Amino acid sequence: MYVTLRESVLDPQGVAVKGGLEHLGFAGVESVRIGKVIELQVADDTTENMVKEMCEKLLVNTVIENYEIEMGVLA
Amino acid sequence: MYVTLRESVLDPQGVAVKGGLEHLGFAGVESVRIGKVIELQVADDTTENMVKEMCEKLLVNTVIENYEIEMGVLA
Amino acid sequence: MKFAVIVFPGSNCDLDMYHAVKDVLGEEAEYVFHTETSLEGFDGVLLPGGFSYGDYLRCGSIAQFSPIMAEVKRFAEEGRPVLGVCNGFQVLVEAGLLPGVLMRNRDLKFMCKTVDLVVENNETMFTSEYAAQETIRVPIAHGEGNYYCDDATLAALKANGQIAFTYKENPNGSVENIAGITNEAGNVLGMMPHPERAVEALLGGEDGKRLFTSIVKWGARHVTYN
Amino acid sequence: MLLTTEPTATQIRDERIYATMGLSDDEYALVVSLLGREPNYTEIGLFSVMWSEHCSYKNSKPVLRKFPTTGKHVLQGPGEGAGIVDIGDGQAVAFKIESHNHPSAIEPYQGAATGVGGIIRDIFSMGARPIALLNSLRFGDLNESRVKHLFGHVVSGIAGYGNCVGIPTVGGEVAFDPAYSGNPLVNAMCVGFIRHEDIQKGIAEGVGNSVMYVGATTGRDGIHGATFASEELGEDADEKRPAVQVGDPFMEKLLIEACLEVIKHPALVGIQDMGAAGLTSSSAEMASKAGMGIEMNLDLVPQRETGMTPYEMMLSESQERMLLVVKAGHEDEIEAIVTKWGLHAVKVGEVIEEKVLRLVHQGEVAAEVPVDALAEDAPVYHKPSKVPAYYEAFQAMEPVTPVVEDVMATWKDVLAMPSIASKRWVYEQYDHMVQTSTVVAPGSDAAVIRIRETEKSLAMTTDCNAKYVYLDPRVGGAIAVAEAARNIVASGAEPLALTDCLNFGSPDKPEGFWQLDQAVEGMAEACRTLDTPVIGGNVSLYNESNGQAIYPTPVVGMVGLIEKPEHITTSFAKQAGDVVFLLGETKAEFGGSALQMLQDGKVSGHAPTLDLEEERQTQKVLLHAIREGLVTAAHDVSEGGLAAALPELVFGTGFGMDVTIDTDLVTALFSESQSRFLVTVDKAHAESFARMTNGTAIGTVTEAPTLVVRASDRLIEMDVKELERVWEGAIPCYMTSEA
Ligand SMILES: Nc1ncnc2c1ncn2[C@@H]1O[C@H](COP(=O)(O)OP(=O)(O)O)[C@@H](O)[C@H]1O
Ligand SMILES: [Mg+2]
Repeated sequence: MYVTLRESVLDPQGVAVKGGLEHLGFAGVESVRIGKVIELQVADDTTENMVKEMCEKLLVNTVIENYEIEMGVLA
Repeated sequence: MYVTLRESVLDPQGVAVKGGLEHLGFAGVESVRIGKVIELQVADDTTENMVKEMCEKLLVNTVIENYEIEMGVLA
Repeated sequence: MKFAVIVFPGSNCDLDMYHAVKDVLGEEAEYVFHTETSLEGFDGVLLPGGFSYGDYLRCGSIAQFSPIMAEVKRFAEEGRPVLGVCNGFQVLVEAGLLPGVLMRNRDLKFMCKTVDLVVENNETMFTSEYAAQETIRVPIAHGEGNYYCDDATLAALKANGQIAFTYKENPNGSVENIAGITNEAGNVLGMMPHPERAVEALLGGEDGKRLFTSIVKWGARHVTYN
Repeated sequence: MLLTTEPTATQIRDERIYATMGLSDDEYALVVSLLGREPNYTEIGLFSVMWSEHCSYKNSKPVLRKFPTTGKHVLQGPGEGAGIVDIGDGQAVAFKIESHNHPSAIEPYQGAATGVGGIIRDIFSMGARPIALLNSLRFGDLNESRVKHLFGHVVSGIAGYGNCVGIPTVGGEVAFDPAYSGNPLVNAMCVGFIRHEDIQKGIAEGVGNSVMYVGATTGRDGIHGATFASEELGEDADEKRPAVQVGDPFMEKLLIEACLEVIKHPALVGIQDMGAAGLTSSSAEMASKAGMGIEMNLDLVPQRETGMTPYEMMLSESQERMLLVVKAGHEDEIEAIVTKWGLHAVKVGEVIEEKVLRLVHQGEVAAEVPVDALAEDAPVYHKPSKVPAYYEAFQAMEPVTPVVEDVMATWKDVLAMPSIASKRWVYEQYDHMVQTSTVVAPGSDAAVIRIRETEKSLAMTTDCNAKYVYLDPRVGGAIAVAEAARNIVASGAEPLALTDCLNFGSPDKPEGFWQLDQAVEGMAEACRTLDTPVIGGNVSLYNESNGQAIYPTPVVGMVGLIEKPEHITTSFAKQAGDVVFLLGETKAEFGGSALQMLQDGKVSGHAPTLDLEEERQTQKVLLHAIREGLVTAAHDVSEGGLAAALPELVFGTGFGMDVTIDTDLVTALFSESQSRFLVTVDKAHAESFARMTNGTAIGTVTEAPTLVVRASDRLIEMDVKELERVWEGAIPCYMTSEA
């Protein structure tokens, strides 16, 4: 699941990283935003709705964050 | 770009979040690992190699983290 | 007055809060473990600072599901005093008892020092012992105290006098220098600075003491002992 | 990773696999004779970690015997997790310092964080509640971006861990010198408070008693950490390194609370943390101390990864784990306490009569080794020693007084040197107030922590000027102890005892061993004269990179007792009109000085001289004056001489100073002569103070924020605010250019 900061919210970490990259001599970086990847290994019978609920209740703070769920079966 | 902790490295965050989900009554969560998504908007002439260099030099702590780069063109 | 000091796994200012209320103010205080489900018999609730659940994921996010939090919500809805300091503030925000969110400090560093605060609203149950616009010195110690809310919320906070304290010099990037806010009803206060660290001259100042005496005074008028 | 891929006993012998684990041919032969057979892979692994320098002190033991370790206050000397000193009324203080140099060089944030975690466990495993943290740090030249990275991440690692567990980080020191460029030093110290009756030992007594495991699960991290810490950092350090340990301060916080509660339970027999060499050292040492053995079933060890071998489990250095010995039949009571804190206590074995460590894995005995062979019988080496050529050359040098063209500019340059500049950038990242007992926060000479419900408080500091130790290990070693004591005394405390962290290069080089031996000799002399026994410490050798050793850096952590709150003294001027006194004699001593570094970019010549008897006398008199209530501020004169100490007295206070100097100005300002203090005294007491101490009144504290220096041939006036900007701004300025 990918959790990213909403666009209207200032991302101090992203700003600092951008500065760091510039300092290192990487020009051309227009913006940096930092979010989270949360990898859950869940029981087979877990539905996307259940994961959604986990997001809304705990994993994501919807005041500042958006999220996207990607489900797959482990090899 | 996706930055995740190497497998042998302890992820205390993931462990705590797993506990939190259990508290909430979500059984069936077998493991939680938390990583970062870093979204860079870069100039058109930025090559994957340049991004790789940014990762190795600043964005990723290769001692404990792995990373994966995904490049695309903004809509 | 009898205060409950809530102890989450990872709380670490619980002892300081207890000491301030019990030993310095001479009020009653008891630790209430996060697994408890009742606040029966208490007149005020204090959520201390620290790193509940390691502050993993987001600070304060996991603590909101502790069994005691349902009771804290009930307590707050009844209009009784709830004070969250530092991590306590973060828990209140995550639990939806206060609006907004606390993000990482502007320069991404944990910061521990004593700062000047301005009392923006001295008509709350937490601030009545201060003068309006008084400047007080209170320590801060946090890595994620950068208060953020959207414009509509900010307008509401202002309109309702919910901004209790602001920083004289913004240490962390908070919108409008916000250091502490109350809920609309005025009985829930969350603040990043640590008033419980400023209650003894030996440790550098007593400006935080009047926050607690304000609550006690309010309690004397509103709490009925049985 | 699989059992089947493990080398056999024969392969270990023939292919000298033990050598890759850091054991010599002779050591391997000794193992074989102790066992009476060839060891298998797990067994040789146990020996390799237990016989590493880090665990066995095989190279440093003969040297460490020089330290005085007993005294009227000492309740527990070296040998346990931490030493303990009596502070009266049935109360005591436990403290210890430890290094985490190599891990911090590889992964500065986690290396420093886990260093803090480890030293905290040493304290609470004694039964003491941790009340303060300190540290001592060394990095290369702060102009280098790699150094900035290391420094920045080490500081945030210390902060990240200490802040989260809720123990205030109240003091320390940081110095920068190219000598540490490839090998930074990260030493962490923890101080704990304990009542006499709660003192615990790491001991496994009572046949049939249960061995219980509490805390984090075991993973493959840090395997061979102890061995790694005992080797020099080569070019291949990156490949060789064990999986990096990640600290979990939240787990540690729960562990502290659980263990301090368990300790009150009568069923607890012994407790020890799983530090270096993890499960191996904790079990072998506890059994050895009790004259018992331990049998463990490794299948019961909580594991984080699948398919772990006995070798991996025993050598893992996963953090935040404790080993308990519990009276048989009471396991449930212990488990109940631990569960309350969200942890588990798992029975993994038993105390047995036979003095062996027996490890059972999947129904088979995976290893069986006499505990004493592991814990006691490591070889002890008396290394050859040789006076280094550099030392002889330095000793032959004539002392010179440097020429300073522009005193004002040089003065500012000294204040801007990162080793001398304000460390606010560092300590503002540490929560130094949590537990609300910090009376004197970082910034003064020593930190002061009150003991609740008593009149008492504790002063604590870490110190070492390694440049002096390099120039002359014996004198420099003594100075490290004396300087720590000076900081303690200046705070109004009587020094109680010390802990030390001996950071040195390779003892295999005779010149390196000589440094170690001489430094300890000097420290021991100072300890005897100043009555500060050594109650514990840590040795970190092989601090070299690419064959280049660091300066010998024996860091001293000292704790002192302040009897009454009114004796607590800081290094900041309190009121205009106070008389400024200088105690001690100033000679032309510039070897190893800040001025020399500034001008030459390296050190040379003689270390400053130290007369221990005079040191003792000066400290005694100052402490007496403080207790008599004559002193408003006291500050020791250390690195940078008066050029640093004078302005530090007024920085942050808004005051200025007007002083008169009637000797050579350069010497007066920049010499680093020892045994000196700056003291401010209310004018009403100036005469009695002068009589009592033989100090020289050199000036007064002024209302105007100007530093006025009247020398025989000139007048210097400097704006204190401007000096302060230089001093405060230096480190932030280096660090913002990193981001
Ligand atoms: N790494 C550190 N952590 C915490 N405090 C520090 C650190 N380094 C320096 N300090 C604090 O800064 C002040 C000045 O340090 P230092 O110059 O080493 O003092 P001194 O020379 O008196 O020993 C002290 O109060 C010290 O505790
Ligand atoms: Mg000092």
